[in-house]
Amino acid sequence: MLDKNGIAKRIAQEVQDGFYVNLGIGIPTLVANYVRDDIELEFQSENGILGMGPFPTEDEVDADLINAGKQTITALPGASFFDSSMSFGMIRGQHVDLTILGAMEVAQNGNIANWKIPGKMVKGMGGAMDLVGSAKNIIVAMMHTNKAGDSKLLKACSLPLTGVECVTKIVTNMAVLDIVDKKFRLLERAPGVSVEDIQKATEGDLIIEGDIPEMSI
Amino acid sequence: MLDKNGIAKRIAQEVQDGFYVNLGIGIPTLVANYVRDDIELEFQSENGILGMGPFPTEDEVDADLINAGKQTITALPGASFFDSSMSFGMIRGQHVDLTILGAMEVAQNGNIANWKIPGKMVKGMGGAMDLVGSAKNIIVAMMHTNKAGDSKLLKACSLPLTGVECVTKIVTNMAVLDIVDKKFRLLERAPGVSVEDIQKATEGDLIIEGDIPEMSI
Amino acid sequence: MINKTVNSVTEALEGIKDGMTFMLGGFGLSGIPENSIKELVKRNVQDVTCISNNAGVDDFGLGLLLKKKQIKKMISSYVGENAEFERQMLSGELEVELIPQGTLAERCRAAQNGIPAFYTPAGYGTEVAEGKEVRDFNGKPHIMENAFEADFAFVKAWKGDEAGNLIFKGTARNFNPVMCGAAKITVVEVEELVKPGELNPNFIHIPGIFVQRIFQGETYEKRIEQRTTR
Amino acid sequence: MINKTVNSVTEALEGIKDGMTFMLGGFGLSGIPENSIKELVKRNVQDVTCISNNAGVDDFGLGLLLKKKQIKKMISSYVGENAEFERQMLSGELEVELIPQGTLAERCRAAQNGIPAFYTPAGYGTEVAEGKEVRDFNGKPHIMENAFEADFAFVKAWKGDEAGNLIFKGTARNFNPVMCGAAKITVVEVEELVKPGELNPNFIHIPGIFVQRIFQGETYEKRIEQRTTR
Repeated sequence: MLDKNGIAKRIAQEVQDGFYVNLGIGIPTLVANYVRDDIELEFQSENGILGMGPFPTEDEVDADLINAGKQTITALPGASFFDSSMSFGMIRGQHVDLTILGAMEVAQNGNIANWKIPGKMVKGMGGAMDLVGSAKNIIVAMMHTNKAGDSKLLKACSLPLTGVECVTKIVTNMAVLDIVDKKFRLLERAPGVSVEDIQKATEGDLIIEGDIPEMSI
Repeated sequence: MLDKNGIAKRIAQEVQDGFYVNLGIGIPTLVANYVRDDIELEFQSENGILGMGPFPTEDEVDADLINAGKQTITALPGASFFDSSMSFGMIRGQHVDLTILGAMEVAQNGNIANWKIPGKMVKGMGGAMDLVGSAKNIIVAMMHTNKAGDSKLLKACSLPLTGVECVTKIVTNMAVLDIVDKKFRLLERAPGVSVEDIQKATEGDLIIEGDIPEMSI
Repeated sequence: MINKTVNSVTEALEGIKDGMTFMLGGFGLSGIPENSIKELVKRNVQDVTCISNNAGVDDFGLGLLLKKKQIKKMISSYVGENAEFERQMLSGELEVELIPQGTLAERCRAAQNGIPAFYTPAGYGTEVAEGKEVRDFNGKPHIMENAFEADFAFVKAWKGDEAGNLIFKGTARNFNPVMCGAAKITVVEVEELVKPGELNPNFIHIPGIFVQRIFQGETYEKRIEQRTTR
Repeated sequence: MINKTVNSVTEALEGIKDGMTFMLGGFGLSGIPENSIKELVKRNVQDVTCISNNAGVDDFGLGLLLKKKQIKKMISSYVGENAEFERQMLSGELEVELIPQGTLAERCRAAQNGIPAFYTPAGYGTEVAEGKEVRDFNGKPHIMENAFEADFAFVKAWKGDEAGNLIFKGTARNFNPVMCGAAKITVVEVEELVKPGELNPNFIHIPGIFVQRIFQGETYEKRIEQRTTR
């Protein structure tokens, strides 16, 4: 079973040379720590920076330089700042190559829900609906089950949707899956997790073809 | 009868304090020479400058600094440069207060034609359709008749339209007119021009109420 | 040059009335119009609708107006940092319209640029699309979104000149530029107000034509929400 | 940092083919991609559609392609400076679509920003509106316009860095920024190519994400159409 950093590590393997990448809040943010350093890539943060660098030192902290999670950050050489309209132009115009974000639920048709629990929690969608509405390549980073032990990989989402038929890959603490023919297809198991464990933790239909390898992270 | 500079001088009186003004090619460009210097105003040129100044000295000539007529210009203190999308955002968004442009024909309902003579001349509309489609305040600067002596103030335009029911005022070599109830209303006569002269040179319906004063320019 | 300067925040906010719709720049607490917000609290204007990406925190930014219950309706994309907000929303005291962040930005930009409506894929198939026209382009469904209408836009820039030309700094730029000229009256506060000609005309983010009033803010707290260091 | 530099105009134009649609920046002869245009002439690519505000003059800019009859169709707003253009158009050799300048700019910007369509009042009631959807907003008729689709955009910037970040100069900016990222491949030529970090990130007009290839132009004639002095 992976922890949050393990999920981030595994997702980092999906980042390819030349990619512009948007990282959501939470586990996705951790992905930046694990990307190979022999490839060229740039992180976009939808509040208005391309070429986002690591957190600042104490001396570098600048209230006018934050990421979409409102954390203080730095800008790398070659970075640029822009307004929200241009930022979402990058996203909507499919110039961003990869979006990594969290979810409360993912359905086997690729639907995703991550912004609202009616009557309980309403944080808002932020940029998530724009991201999932346009991105060519969407990886969801999340725990396989919620705190009550219920599966988050469902036949159909029960919560209000963020986007429809858009998720391409899911990396959880238990498995890597993609979506094929409106079903989850199991690609890899987390270390120490069996196919049966994954089947039990997955409410949606699961395609299991041949031997499922263990992740190498 | 006015010459081109006379028309420009009369139109300059229409420019009010605090106005952003777009000047078309030809007579409108001359208006800049005659505006009172005790009012604040800025000229916008739709190729991407606000705060356009006079023509440059020989030393100041810069290929990267032209107006919409492709003439070399200068930029005044407080000027700004921007792309074509923002430039027409200013126009379409009604941030420009006054548009002054030339015309081949104006109709008594406010229609204007100035971009095409089928089969003969096709220069294109440039920014004129955007300007007349959005401006709150459109003054046409033109000769009252064409070279053949035919009226350019018509019951209906015969040439392909640039915009519909948009012209608010017309200043010609003979008269100042506005448009009321889909008719031309005569407001002022050029020096030495009689009401009868204007009637003869105007094909469209003309409202003449009371004494028509001579322009003071 | 058309001079847009006003002498104080009091003068800058002349004409604000109960029931109006305001746009407010900023992302989180970064780049928010601190001085205008303080003045809105002080004047106690009531029943306002606020278009702003976030709703501040409990004791800063728009949170100050929320606490005094001056806001009737919020149009935002993310409001997760504000407990009082959540309480007012869940209890029904506060009307809330949540819309995608990019749509929020583009609806401002549309108002600024005289585009009454446009199509976007964001929100298709979700609550956001309810009651909106859906249309396919290149085989992909999009929804029609309209330009915002607002009475005042309150914007914070880094530097500005007397002609209203603006420069923003870093990610404090965010929604501020797209709100300029998107409301009937745009009020801008700057950290530094300079003479015309002091800003390079090639590097002005927003030309003065989009601004009606500009003033130098008195103080800026520039509070940081998540001070994260390495 | 993702490096976008290519070593020559030859490399920059790799993949151009007969029948393609090109966007070309510039207003009149100001800010035109001189090096890319020369290379297009040299390669003798045929039957191309060009989206460009103007069509150059007889012996410079797009006029060079017109003279060699490489252009099948022009999409422009103003073509009054080019006798050969007028001849080809009136004789029917050249297909021409004239559209309002602001609509031209916005259709580029729409393509850049993933907006498939928008509404504008420009051209309502004229030939431009023929065959297009008309819809009233706030009691005023608007027409629907679509984002352009193009294979290559050829852009000229003043300075650029290896990451593809661009800065334009004066009114040579014009259509260049809105064409970046509006075609499948955006090729940018610059007067000065610098290392990443040399351009102030706060004053970049177009971030490198909108650019696929960047190179330093060999020479720039920067011809002036109307040299007017006082």
